[in-house]
Parts: sequence; structure tokens; C-alpha cells
Amino acid sequence: MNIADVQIVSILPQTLLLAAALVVFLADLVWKDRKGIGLLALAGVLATFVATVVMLAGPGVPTFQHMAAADRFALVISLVMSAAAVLAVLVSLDYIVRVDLPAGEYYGLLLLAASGMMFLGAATHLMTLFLSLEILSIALYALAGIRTTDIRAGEAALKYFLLGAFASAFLLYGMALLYGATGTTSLAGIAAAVPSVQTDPMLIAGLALLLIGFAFKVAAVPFHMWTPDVYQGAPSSVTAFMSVGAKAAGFAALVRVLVAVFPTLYAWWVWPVGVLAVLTMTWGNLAALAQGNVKRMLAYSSIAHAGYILVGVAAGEAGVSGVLFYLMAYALMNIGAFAVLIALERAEEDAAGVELERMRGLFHRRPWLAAAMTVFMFSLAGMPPLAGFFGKLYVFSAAVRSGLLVLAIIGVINSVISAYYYLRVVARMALAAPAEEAEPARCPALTIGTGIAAVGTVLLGIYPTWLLNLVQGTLAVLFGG
Amino acid sequence: MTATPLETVLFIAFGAVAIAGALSVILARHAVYSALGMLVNFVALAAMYIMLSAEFLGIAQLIVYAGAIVVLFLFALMLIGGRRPAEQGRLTGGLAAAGSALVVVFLAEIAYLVMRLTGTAGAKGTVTPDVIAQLGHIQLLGATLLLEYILPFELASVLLLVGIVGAVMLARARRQSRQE
Amino acid sequence: MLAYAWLMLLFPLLGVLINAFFGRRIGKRAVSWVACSAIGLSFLVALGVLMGTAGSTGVEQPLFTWISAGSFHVEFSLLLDPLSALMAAVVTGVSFLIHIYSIGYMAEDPRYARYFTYLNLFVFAMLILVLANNYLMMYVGWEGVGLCSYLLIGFWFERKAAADAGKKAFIVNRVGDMGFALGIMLIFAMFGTLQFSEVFRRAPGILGPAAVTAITLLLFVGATGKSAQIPLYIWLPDAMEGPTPVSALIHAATMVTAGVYMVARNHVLFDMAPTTAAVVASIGAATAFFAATMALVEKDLKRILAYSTISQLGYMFLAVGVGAYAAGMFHLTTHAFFKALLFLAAGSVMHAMAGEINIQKLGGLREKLPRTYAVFAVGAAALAGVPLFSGFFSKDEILWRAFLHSPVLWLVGLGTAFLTAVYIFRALFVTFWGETRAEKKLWEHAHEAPAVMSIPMLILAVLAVIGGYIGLPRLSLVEGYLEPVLHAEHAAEAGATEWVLLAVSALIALGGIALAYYLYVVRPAVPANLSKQFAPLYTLLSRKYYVDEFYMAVVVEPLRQVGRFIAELFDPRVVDGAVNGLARLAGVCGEGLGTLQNGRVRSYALSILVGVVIILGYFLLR
Amino acid sequence: MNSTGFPLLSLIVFLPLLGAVLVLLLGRRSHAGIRAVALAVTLIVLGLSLAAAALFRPAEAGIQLAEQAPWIPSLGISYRLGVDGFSLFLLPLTALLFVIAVLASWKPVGSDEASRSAVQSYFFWLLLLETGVLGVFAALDLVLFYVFWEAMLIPMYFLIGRWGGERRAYATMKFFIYTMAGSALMLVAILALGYFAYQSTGAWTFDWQTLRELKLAWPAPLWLFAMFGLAFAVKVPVFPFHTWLPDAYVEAPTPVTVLLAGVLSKMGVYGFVRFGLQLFPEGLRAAAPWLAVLAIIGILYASLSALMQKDVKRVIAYSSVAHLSLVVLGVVVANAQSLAGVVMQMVSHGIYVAALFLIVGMLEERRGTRLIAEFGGLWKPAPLLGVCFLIAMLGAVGLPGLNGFVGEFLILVGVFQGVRVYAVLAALGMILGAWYMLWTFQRIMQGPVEARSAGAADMRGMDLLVMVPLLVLIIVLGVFPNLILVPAGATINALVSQAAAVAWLP
Amino acid sequence: MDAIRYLLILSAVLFSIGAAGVLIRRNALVIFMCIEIMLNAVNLTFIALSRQLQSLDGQIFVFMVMAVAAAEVAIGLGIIVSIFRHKPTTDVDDVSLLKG
Repeated sequence: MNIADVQIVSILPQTLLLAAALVVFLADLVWKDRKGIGLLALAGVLATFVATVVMLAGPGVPTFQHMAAADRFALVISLVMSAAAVLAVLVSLDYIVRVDLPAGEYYGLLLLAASGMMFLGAATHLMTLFLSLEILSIALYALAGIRTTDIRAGEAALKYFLLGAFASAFLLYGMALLYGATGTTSLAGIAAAVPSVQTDPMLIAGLALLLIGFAFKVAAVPFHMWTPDVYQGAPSSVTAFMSVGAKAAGFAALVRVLVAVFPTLYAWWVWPVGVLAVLTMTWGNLAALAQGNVKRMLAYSSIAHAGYILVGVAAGEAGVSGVLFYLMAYALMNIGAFAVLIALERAEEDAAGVELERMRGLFHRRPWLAAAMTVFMFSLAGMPPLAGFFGKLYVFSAAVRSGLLVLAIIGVINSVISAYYYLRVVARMALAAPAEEAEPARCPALTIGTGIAAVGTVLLGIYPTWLLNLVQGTLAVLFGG
Repeated sequence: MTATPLETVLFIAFGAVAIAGALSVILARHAVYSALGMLVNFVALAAMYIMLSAEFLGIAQLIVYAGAIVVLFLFALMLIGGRRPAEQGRLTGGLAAAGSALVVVFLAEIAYLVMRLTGTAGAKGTVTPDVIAQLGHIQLLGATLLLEYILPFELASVLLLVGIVGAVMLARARRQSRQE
Repeated sequence: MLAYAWLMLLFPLLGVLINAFFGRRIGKRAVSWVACSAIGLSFLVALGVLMGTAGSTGVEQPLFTWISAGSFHVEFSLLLDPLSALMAAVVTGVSFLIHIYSIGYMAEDPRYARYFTYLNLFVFAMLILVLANNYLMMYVGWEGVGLCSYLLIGFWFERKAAADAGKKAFIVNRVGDMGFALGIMLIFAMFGTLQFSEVFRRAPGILGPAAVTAITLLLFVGATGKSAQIPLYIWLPDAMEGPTPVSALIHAATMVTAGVYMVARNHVLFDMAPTTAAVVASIGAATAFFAATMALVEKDLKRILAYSTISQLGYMFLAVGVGAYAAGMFHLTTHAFFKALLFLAAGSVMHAMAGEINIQKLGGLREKLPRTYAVFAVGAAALAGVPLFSGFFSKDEILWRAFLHSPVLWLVGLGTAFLTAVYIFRALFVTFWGETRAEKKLWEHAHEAPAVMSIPMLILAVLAVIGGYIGLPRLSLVEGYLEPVLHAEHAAEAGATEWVLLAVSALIALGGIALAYYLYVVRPAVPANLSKQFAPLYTLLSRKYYVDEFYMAVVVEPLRQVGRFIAELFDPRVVDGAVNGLARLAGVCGEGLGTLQNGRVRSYALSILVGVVIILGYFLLR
Repeated sequence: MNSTGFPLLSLIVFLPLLGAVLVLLLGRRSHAGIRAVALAVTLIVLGLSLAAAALFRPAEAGIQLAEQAPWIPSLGISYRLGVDGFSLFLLPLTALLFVIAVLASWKPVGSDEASRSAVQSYFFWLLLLETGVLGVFAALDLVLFYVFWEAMLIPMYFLIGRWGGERRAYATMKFFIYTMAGSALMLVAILALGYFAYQSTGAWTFDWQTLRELKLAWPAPLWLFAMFGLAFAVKVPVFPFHTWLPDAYVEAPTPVTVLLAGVLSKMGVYGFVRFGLQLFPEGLRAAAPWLAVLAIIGILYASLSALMQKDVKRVIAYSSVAHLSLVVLGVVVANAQSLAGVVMQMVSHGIYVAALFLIVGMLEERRGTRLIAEFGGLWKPAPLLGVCFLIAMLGAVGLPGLNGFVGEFLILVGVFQGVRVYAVLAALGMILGAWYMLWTFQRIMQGPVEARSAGAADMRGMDLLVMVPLLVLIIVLGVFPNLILVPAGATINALVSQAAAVAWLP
Repeated sequence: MDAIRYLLILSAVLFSIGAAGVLIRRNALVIFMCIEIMLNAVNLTFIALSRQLQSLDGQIFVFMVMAVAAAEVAIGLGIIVSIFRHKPTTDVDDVSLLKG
């Protein structure tokens, strides 16, 4: 193994992000203009997005020393991640000025978190997995607590940190056991060793603990308790990015571990994942019913959507492309929804997120913003012409294909329950009379961000084929080096 | 992995010390005592590493954990943990009881796992203890680290960067100045 | 001539359309001209058809295909045979006269045009019913006339009584029509076609006794609804709320006879079903007697005539029940003349006395309304069956056939004849004889009906008299005329018994008149104390045997209560409650899960540990 | 593309969408312009749908004017439109009722000032709704059908929610969630069907015609039919699933109620035939006895409930439940006459219930209330309104010679051939129908002139323009029903032969 | 019981003690210490297995874990300090504004 055959290009997007982060840190020292730093970060993220698209279109790129692979699966995850990052930066350009957050640290940590997520998506080695997971987690702990002037942010950061560390300890323990059982720490090595050590309890325990670690990351019930508090406490733009980025990275790793490394143990892990899926969907949807605060409601809804994606994971190989499509659709609609919340949020009284009452009569005050929110709400509820519906369709058809009809049925019933609380928001906006005067229009970046998300949600709904072709063949090339 | 009688005795001793340290961390009345308990634990572990022919890691353990982290903790304790917190009922309370019960079950599961172990079936590597002794642990470690595991190494550096930036940003006393 | 039969239908339709759309604009005179000429022309065509079909067994004239759904193929075509021609002639003839009469009667009414539109629509629907060549087309006519009777009864809809009566009529008819509809469905299920000719041709082969009884019974249910027989007669007395010419036309001469016509038309089926025939006859007889008793105590002149119509219809059903279809049709014809006459006379009385029709508030109208009195007397005589009047011959024919069939029925018939004579002459004497009991000013300006009302009455009076001779035994043109269609079995040659019965019924009629004369002219006080002595019987009769109240209690109120229970209680509480309950349940679960989220990190850590232990346990123990 | 290569059906389905976008482009203020565009679009769609009806070759039973294009190949979903004898007349009916709805919305719609001025968004949603509904009737790919089926809920949600009566928020939420819950399982059933196709033919497909040839092992058709049936039972509605209907019909503004009653209920019946009878005949056969019992209960239950309603709009809402339950009974019995009756009744119910609801709208306009007790003697001051109400009511009651009768009678004849007791019970519905309709008509129109009704204005310009076409159709279809029965004949025969193979009736 | 089994049991015990500490103690700092103990327990497992499997991967892992632990301590204390500035307590249960 010598330096020569190291393929730097296979981790191009991640490195671009790291570079951008460093540039931002340096610029912050010199430059006091927050918007400028924001634009710098935006440039970095856009570059990453372009790079990912180019690599996706280009020929297959070998893996980086079987540590990280740039296969189609990883590249699609990078695509989702960079799209989420672009939107997140766009959304927070004005927000951090309004809420007075330190620009340099904010954007730097954001970019680092994004690169951590991409690495996690591309990781084909236990060590890269663990490190990139820790990078993105620690960056998000810091970002969650970035509004140091507000106790709630601190509380969110503390909870996220303690529980995150606690869960990653179990994850690490799992990795140790896997190492013990198979003698290697690279995923390909483990995958090769699995058939021979099939019944070794150490391997099974390792798999279980790994599943637990990732279940925490994607907020599956019963590991989800942290999500509502952290999402509500953290600043909205961070929550937006966290709810999409961390979830996508978590699922990428989970799918890679379960589907690529332990396909032969499918019979073992399909039921726990299925049960997790059912619990997560139902708990998330039911709890969201009782929420008066839209931000906290979206937190529970993200738990519910984790449940739907888990159905795709439970479908095994058939579900991989469904999971990827759902993640992209979820990224667009969820960040969009948060973007609208950010547009509405007023620093003083909405620290804990926008209350449902504040949405009253939004159609009269800000028609286009309300229209965008309606698109996101209906898409999150899974209404047909929009992306959310095809995400669910794809995931449930995978479940049906793998014979998990029960999961599909529970999933469909859950989306009906979810329709109620999404519709409640739309009802408040459209049917109720406006309670207050129209706020001034926010900065253009936010509007652009919301617009992209809305158009993306609708386009992905009406003509999903372009993304479907991308995610279609991911399974074949799933193996790292 | 044959163990000479002396080694087994030492292992048992260090093990006991480590467990004692860990117990004192969770049972100590005052946070400072638990910090010291942690120190004892780390030192015992360092010793065990050395015995398991991972000398460099033992030293690293001493420096990083025992040195840096424990000191940081003590520093933080002095800064904020000074006063005796009203730690009444730390052991009572339903939560604690349930928690410890579950932990015992968890321990039982792991123990069950270890008992049924039929020896690690994993493929044996080439790095025997005498190879380590011969080539020197640091050299070996350095080589593999910088050759095979270059990406994790770099990621670790990114991780530390994140840690630094985050810590500074969080702990810096934010004057309300910017807002006015 | 037969080729233009469809003109009979076209003219009334044109009359309806013109009056409906241009009625208000072209003024009352033009409206009446349009309406009357439409019916007049249609009557002429009917006469032509009457001549043309003499001796023929029926000609079919298809107009267009109405419904074709798989094997269910229904043509809209006319069946022209003596039976339908006779009915068409009677319908158009009588309605032509009543149209003329209405010009006078309805002169001041603001909605003059709408009245004539409805009247023409009625004749159009009646002709469809009569000329239909299949059951479904007859059913169309059937419900069409039901609609027109609803509209005309409730013509003065400002009066709640009229509106209620209209609704009652339509709904009770609907009950009857349901029976008829089910009959049609059974026929289609059996035969696969609804064509009369087809059904009658294949009936003997296909139908078993049970089936034919079922069909005939269902058809008869329809007939009782339309021809106001027990148990569905309750709507006819209330139908008097409508204008009097309407009562004359619809509730005396034409619509109510549809039931009889339908039974006559299906004589093939009814002959195959002796049990049904017996039912028809006995119901006919019972209704006749039952209605007559009620007429005895009725104070309202129009209601007396209404009960009398029900009674006479009972006779007709008695006739067709015993198989004497020709006799039934003959009585139907004569009844149309004298009953229409009586109603028109009552109308002219109302016209004169500004709407007052309660006979106890009238009296002594002989001097004031001599012509009306004379005409009423002729009608009454015909109705009572006074010899030489038409009613005598047709009623006697029925009694004679009934006697042949079963003496009991004959006896009931005879009793009813006696009562008929009594109640009609009671009405005559109380209204026209003795001193007047009307208020002063009403009495002063009471005047004879104008010419346009008197002429139709005169014509009807003439018909009421000579109508009988076309049915003399052996000379019976009617029976001969209907022979090819009805193949009515010939009565035994008119032996001595027939003449004896003739005499008996004449005596009964005159006896009844004498009794009425005695009670209401010689000793007017007698009826009053008679009613006191037999008070319970009197109130029973005057309260119409409490049949209305019975229906209300047994049928209407329970349904209404069930409806209220569903609408106010069951639907919103239980069915809707279940749905809302489910929604609330989800909400409650939501709150429950919310409380679990208690904000304390350590409990979150506990839930993580729970998850760890369970999953690890599952994996290890699997 | 169909024979002429011209994508007629796609044009019909998506023209309203184009209209909706056009409406958005026009300024919020130019109400007249918006209304003109809406009317023009709906009229063109009506013309095109009539052209489609003309192009249709009655002799053939199969799918015509078919269009096909790839949409999501990876999941086997394709864009497939087509029409057969059964669904042929639903397109013109929908188009007509939308023209009527647009005309009825000429004066401002909505219960409060804010909604009355929001004309632009009202017509935007109305035109979107038209695309959704037309799509449902024309779609032949199951997923495309489901997309239109659910997408149609969104515009309906806003139409009821924003321009409805007082309890509109509750009513529209209940309508949305109820319908969505009903059709949730249908999505799973569709996916299962796609999977069965994958199992037997190796490729995922949702094309309705290939799925019809699938041979499914026994329990599957029953379960699949149950899942599909639930969605349609909620939509029609069938007895226990009807509680959303009175609230939705009553709270929706008049033009929207016309569409709800006239068109949306037909989607349920269309579904029962297209995806029940034609896709899983054995499933329908097994479920038929239960569905028949529910339908019978529905007829009597709804009629009795209509009898005692205090609000005239609720009376007509419940009456439409009763009439549609009879139609469901016709579908379940599935013989030549009953299916012909179903086709006829689908069109005629749409027409006369639309007329009735328009009249209720006019009544509410004139007196500001819908409580029957407060009306009385309206016929005197408003004779034209009286006559129109009379004709529409008689059509609903099933007076022979009007369109209601032909459909109803054919269904009863069909049901009589099946199970006689059911026919008798259903015929009872005819009597109850006459009772509550006449009683309602009498309490509103007849009787002594209520003081407040004396001043009521009779029908003028726009009211007549809206009502006359419907009344003409009520009479014309009554006298010449073959206009609909003959073209649908071939398809019905095919349906019957297929249903006969699994007939559950003697 | 040979050495590897003993070491694995030992690290499992240490891990459990750490986990118990997280649930029992209410002082944020002590909880944090317990997490460190858990991580160290895993390190011990890694090194024992590395010795058993005669491969260096385990030790490299320990090396990385140390780096992670260091970063975590930094961030953790940062968070605790930033909370302390608002509310002079390190008791985790006091910090529960976000709930429901």
C-alpha cells in the first residue's frame, strides 16, 4: 500500500467541503461581514454539488484505499447531502444575522458537518465510519448550542451531546465485537468473513450494537427521545440541516452495513428493523398530533419519516433505491418547510419555534410563502402529485416486493394520521382569518432557497424518473473496495 | 496468548484497580473524588495496555487521558462544579433503580456472549508480540497509521479541528454587545 | 283512420306545450280555446278509432323504441282494440265536456292557464295509459295521471289542506304503484318481455298457478291504489280539495277507472287465477258496501259523491272479479256519465253559493237553481238505479252476473244498491227540498250557472239516461262490441230469473228513495234522533271508521319516529360518533406519548438502554 | 395515441390545468377576466368530451381512444388513458357540471367578505379539481388513477374549507381525512397487484388491461377487492361510511356541492365497476352479499333520515346517499338490466341532484336560511322557481318520463331477477323517496304564503341559464334514454358475460 | 478462563459501570466522566482483541478513539460551561425546559 495508488479524486466532494470550511474560518478572522462569509460558504457548497453531479455523470471511480468508496450509492448520498447543504446555507444567510450567530464558526462547522456526512455515506471501513460519524455529531453538538445567549440552545446541545456520546459508545463497542469476530475492520473484509462465522455470537452482538448506534442517529424509536428537544432548541437553520443531513448519513451507513455487509443475515435483522419502523412511524405520527408548536411538530414528523425510510431498509436489497429517493425527496420538502418557519420566525418570542397560531391567515399575508408551505405540507403528508408521495410509493412497493405487506399497510395508515396534523397547518394558513399584519419580505436568499425546495418537491413529484434512473443501479455497485 | 503466572496476577490486580476506580467515579459524593477515581482507572488501563504489548498506546493513554482529559475535568470542576451540589437522592429514585437493573441485564447478555465464545474465529494477523518487540511498537504503529490508515488519520485531524472551534465558540463569554 | 291514432296523443301534448309556455301571454279566452279544441279534436279521432276497431282484435302501432337494455326491450307503441278505443272515447268525451264546463267554473282563477295545462297533461297521460301496448308504457301513464292528480288536487296550494291532500294522494298512489311495478318486474322475470300480446299468448304455457296468482295480486294492488279500493282508498275523499271539475274528471270518470281497465286488459291472467278473482270480487263488494255506509252520514256534498264513486268502483271490481268484464266496462261507462254529471251539478251549486257545499247549510235550492236541480235529479236517479236510467241497466247487469257467480256477493251488492239510493236522495232532498238554511245574502244572489256550464251538464244528463239502452240484455251493444277482445262467456239465455232480478233491483232502488223521502222530507227530525240513539254507530261512521287515524298510528308515525331517531340520535351520535371517537383516540395517544417526553436527559438515556437490551436480547436469543 | 393520433383524452384532462395556470397569470383584481377564462375552458372541455363521445364506436366493447406513454419505467408506472362504454358518459357529465358550476359561481361565492373577494384562487382550485376528476375517469394505469384520486382531494379541501359555510373547517377536514383513510389501503392493494404482475410476468406493471388477465390465487382477489372496495365505499358512500357526506355537502358552497354530489360520488361507483367488477370478479362475488345488505340498509336508512332532516340541503344530501346505495346494489347484482340501469342512473343522478342543489342555493340566497320550517308558500311569489323545483324533484323521485325513472327501474328489474326480497325492499325506498321529497317540496313551496317569502324574487337571467339545460336533460334523457343505453350496450354485455361467469345469484 | 475471556469480561464490567453511572448520577460532569469510562472500556476490548488477533487494526482504532475522546471532552465542557453561564447548576434534571 503505497502513496501512489491513493485515489484522491474518489473523495473530491468531501475535500472540497473541507477546503471551503478552512477558507471560511480564515475569512472570518479578517472579514466582519457575515453575509460575505455566508456567500463564501455558499460558493464552497455549490462547488461540491457540481463536483458530485460531474462525478455521478462520469465513469466509475475506484475507492479510496478501501476506506471510502465513490460508488454510485455514495455519490447519490453526497448529492442529497450537498443539496441539503446548499439549501441550508441559503436559508441561514439572513437568519444568522437576525439571530446574531457567529458567522465564521457557524458556516465552518456546517461545512465540516456536511463533509462528515459525506464521508459517512462513502465509508467502507469501520474506522472511517466511526470518525465521520463523530465529526458530524460533534459539529452538530456545537451547532445546536451555537446560540449561547439562549438557555434552550444550551439544553439542546447538552442533551444531544450526552445521549450522542452514550449511543456512540455502544456503536464503538459493536465495532469492537465485529473486529473481534472477523479479524478485520474493513466492511468488505467483514462481508467476506460473515458467511463463515455466521453463528458466532460476537458477530451477532456486533451487528446488534451497530444497528442500535445507527438507530440512534436516525432517531428510530426508542432511541428518538432526543430529537424533539434538540430540534426545538437548536436554531431553525441548524435543525433544518440536521434533520435532513444527519438522517441521510445515518441511513446511508445503516443501509451499507445491513444490506451490503450482512445480506446473508437478512432473516436475522429484517424483523427488528421492521419493528423499529412500525414503532417509529406510529410514535412519531401520534406524538405530532398533540403538538401546538410547528417546529416541534416537524421534529416529530421527521421521526415519522425515519419510520417510513426504515420500511425501505427492512425491504433489504429491493428497498435501497427507494431509501435513496425518499431521502432526496425528504431533504427538499423538510428544508423547505423549515425555510418557511425561518421566514416567519421573529427572534424574540419565537425562540422555541413558531407556534401554530402564528401561521393564522398566512395566505392573506404572504400568499407565495403560504403556497410553498402548502406544497411542503401536502408533500410531507404523501399527497400524490408531489415528491413525498412517490417516496412513499417507492418505499412501500419495495416492502411489498419483499413480502412485508404488513409494513406497507401500517405505513399507509400512518400517512393518513400524519395528513391530519399537516392539514392543520394548511387550515390555519388558508382558512383562518389573519391575526397580524404582514411581515416585511425577508432576504432574497431565503426566498430562492424556499423556491428551489418547492419547485424541486413538485418536479420530483411530477417527473421523478431522472432521479430514479440515478438511484436505480446503486445496489450493484454497493461494495467498497 | 499464553499468560505467565506473574502476568495473570498483575492483570487481576490492575483489573481490580480499574474497577475500583470506575466504581468510585459513580459512587463518590463529590465530583472531585469521582475525577480522581477516573484518574486511577486510566492509569490502571494504561498499565494493562503496556502488558498487552501496546506500549505506545499505554504511554499515549497516560498522556492523553490521565494527563489532558482528567486535568480538563478538574479544571472544569473548579470553574463550576465547586459548590457541593444538592446531590440528595442520587442513588434513589425509580430512574436510577431501573437504570441499574437494565445495566445488569446488559452485562449478563455480554457475559453470556463471552461465555459462548469459541475462541475468536477471526483470521490471525501477522503482527505477533515478538514482531512488535523486534520492530518497535511506535515504528509499526506509525507505518500502518500513515500508510494504510491515512484517511482516518486525516479525519481525526478534522475531528480535532471541529472540537477546537466548537469548544472555543461555546465557551467564549458572549457579550450581548453585538445585539445592541 | 287507425293510422292517425297517434294524433289523439299529439293534440293534448300540443295543448300542454302551448298553454305552458304562452299561457299567460295569450289571455284566458285563447287558453280555453287551445285546451278545449285539443281535447275536442282528440275526441273526434277517438270516435274514428272507435268505429275503426269495431270487430277487430287489436292493431299495434309502434311509435319509437324507448328503452333497450340487453333483453329488456320496450317500445313506445299504441294498441288499438275495442277495449282501449272505448276507454279512449269515454276519456276524451267526458274530459271535453268538463273542459267546456271549466271555462265557466275557473273563469276568475288567476292561474287559469296553469289549470288547463295540467288538465291537458292529464288527458295526455290517461291516453298513454289506455293506449299502451306494454306494461311499462301503461306504468308511465299510470304514474303520469298520479302526478296530474297531485298537481290538480293541490292546485290551490295556498290552502294547507289542499297541499296535504295532494301529497297524500301521490304517496298512497305510489304505494299502489309499487305493487304494480313489482308485478311488472315479475312479469319480465317470467316472460322476458312486457308486450301485452306476447304475455297473453305465452301465459298459459309459462305461468304456474302460484306465479299467475302472484302477478295478478300485485297488479290488483296497483289497481286498488289507483281506483281507491280498500285498503288504499283514503286519498279519494281528501282529493275533493281540488277544483270540482277536476273531481268530476279525474276522481269520478277517468283516472279512478284505470284500475278497472287494467284488470279488464289482463283478463287472460285474471281468468287463470281464480283465487285472485275471488279476492277482487270480495274486495269490490266490501268496498262498495263500506263506502256506501260512510256516504250516509257525510255532510259535504262532494265527499258524498266521492264515497259514492268508491262504492260504484267497488261494483265494477265486483263485476270484473266474477268475470263479467263487459258488465264492468259497461258500468264504468255509464258511471262516468252520471257521476261526472253529479259532480258538475255540485260544482254549479258551489258556484252559485260562493263555495258553500255543506248540505246542512243549503236546502230549498229548487226554486233558485231549477236546471241544476233537474240535472242533479237525473244523475241521482241513474246512480240509484231507477229503472229506465242508465245506472239501472249497468248495475243490474253486474248484480245479475254476481248472482250467477255467488248469491252472497249478490246480496251485498243489493244491500249497497239500497244504501246508494238512500244516500243520494238524502243529498238531493236535503240540498234542494224544504226551506233553505243558507245565510240571507248568499241566498239572495244565488243564480243559475252560465250557459257554458249548463250545456255540458245537459249533454251528460242525456247520456246518463240513454247510456243504459246500449247495454239492454241481448241488445247489449257494449258486450257485443267488446266480444272479440274480452270473449266474455255468454250468460245463460235471458231466462225468467234475469227478469225477476231486474224487478227486484228496481224495487230496491225505489224503496231506498221512498225511505230517503220519508226521513228527510216528511219527518226531518227523525234522522237527528236516530243518530242520537245509535250514537256510537253514528260517530263510527262519521269518523270514517277511524281508518285514517289507524294508518297514521300504524304506518306514518312509527316511520316518522324511526326517521327522527336516525336523523337526530343514531346518525350523529353512533355512526358519526364512532368516527370522531377514533380521531379523539389518536389525539389522546398523542398526548400520552407527549407526556413520556419529560425533558430529562436521564430518562432519555434509560429509553436508549431499554432499546439496547431488547435488541441485543433478541439477536442473542434468536 | 388513439386511431387519429390526436391525444384527445390528454387534452380533455389537462386543459383545465392549463386554464388554472392561466387564471393565476391574470391579475387578482380582474374578476371578469378570470370568470371568462374559466367559462371558456370548461366549455371547450365540454365540447371535446362530447367529441370524444361521438368518436366512440358503440359496437366495440373494449377500451377506445387509448393513449399510452412511459412515465416512471423503473417502477412499471406508465401514463395510460382510455375510455370504454361504461366511463364514456362520465366525461361529458363532469364537463357539463363544471360548466354549470362555473356559471353558478358567477356571483361571488363564500360566506364571508374575505372569501367572496378571493375569486382568483376560487377558480384556480375549481379548474384543478376538474383536471383531477377527469383524470380519475380516464386513467387506465392504477397508480395514475390513484394519483388523480388523491390529488383531487387538495382542491376540494380548499374549495370547501375557504368558501364554505360556518362549520367549514371541521367539515372539510373530516371529508379529507375520511376519504384519504378510505383509499389508504387501496394504494397497498395497487402495489400488491403490481407485485403479482411482477411475479407472473417478470416485470412490474400497473396497466389495468394486463392486470385483468392475471390469475390470482383465491384469497388474494377477496382481500384486494376489500381494500379497493373500502375506498369506493367511502366515496359513494355506502351505509356505514357516509357520515362525512352531510357535513361536506351542507358546508360546501352551492357550486361545489353540485360537483361533490354530481360527480365525486360517481367516482366511487365507477371504481366499483372498473376495479371491482372488471378486475376482481371473484372478489366482488364473494363480497356481494355483504355489499348488497349494506346497500339495502343504506337506501332505507338514508331515506328515513332524510325524512326528518330540518335543513333542506341535508334532505337532498341523504336522498343522494339513498339513490347511490341503489346504484351500488345494481353494480353488486351485475346483470344486463341492472348494469344498464347503473350507467343510466350515474348520469341522471348527476343531473337531477345538481339541479336540486342549485335550487337549494337559490332558496338560501332568497331567504338566507336553509331551515325548512322557515319557508312556506314560495310558489306564489316565485312560480318559475316552483316549476323548476317541481321538475327536478320529480326527476329525483323517479317519475316515469323523467331521467330518474329509467335508471332506477332498470336497476330494480335487474335486482328483482337476482334476489326478489332485495328488489321489494329497494322499491320501499321509492315510496319513502316520494314521501320526504314531496313533504319537503310542500313545506317550502306550498301552503300559506310565509310573510317573509312574499318578497322573494323569482328566477332571473343567470339562475335560468344554469337551470334550463339541466331540466331539458332531465326530460330528454327520460324520454330518450337510449341516447346513453345504446352506446354503453356493448361494454355492458361484456361486463355481464364476465360477471355472469362468477354470478352469485341464481 | 484464558486471558482474552477475562479481559473481555473486565471491559464489559467497566462498560456497564460507566453505563450505570450515566443513568444514576445527576451531575453533567460525572455523567460525562462515566461516558469516558465506557470509551476506555471499549479501548481495552480493542487492545485485547488486537493482541488476540495479532493485528494492529485494533490499536489504530484505539488511537482514533483517543482523538475522538479528546474532541468530545472539549466540546462537552464547552457546552456545560455555556449552560452554566445561564443557570448556575450542573444538575441535568434542572435543564429540562424543552418537553411535551
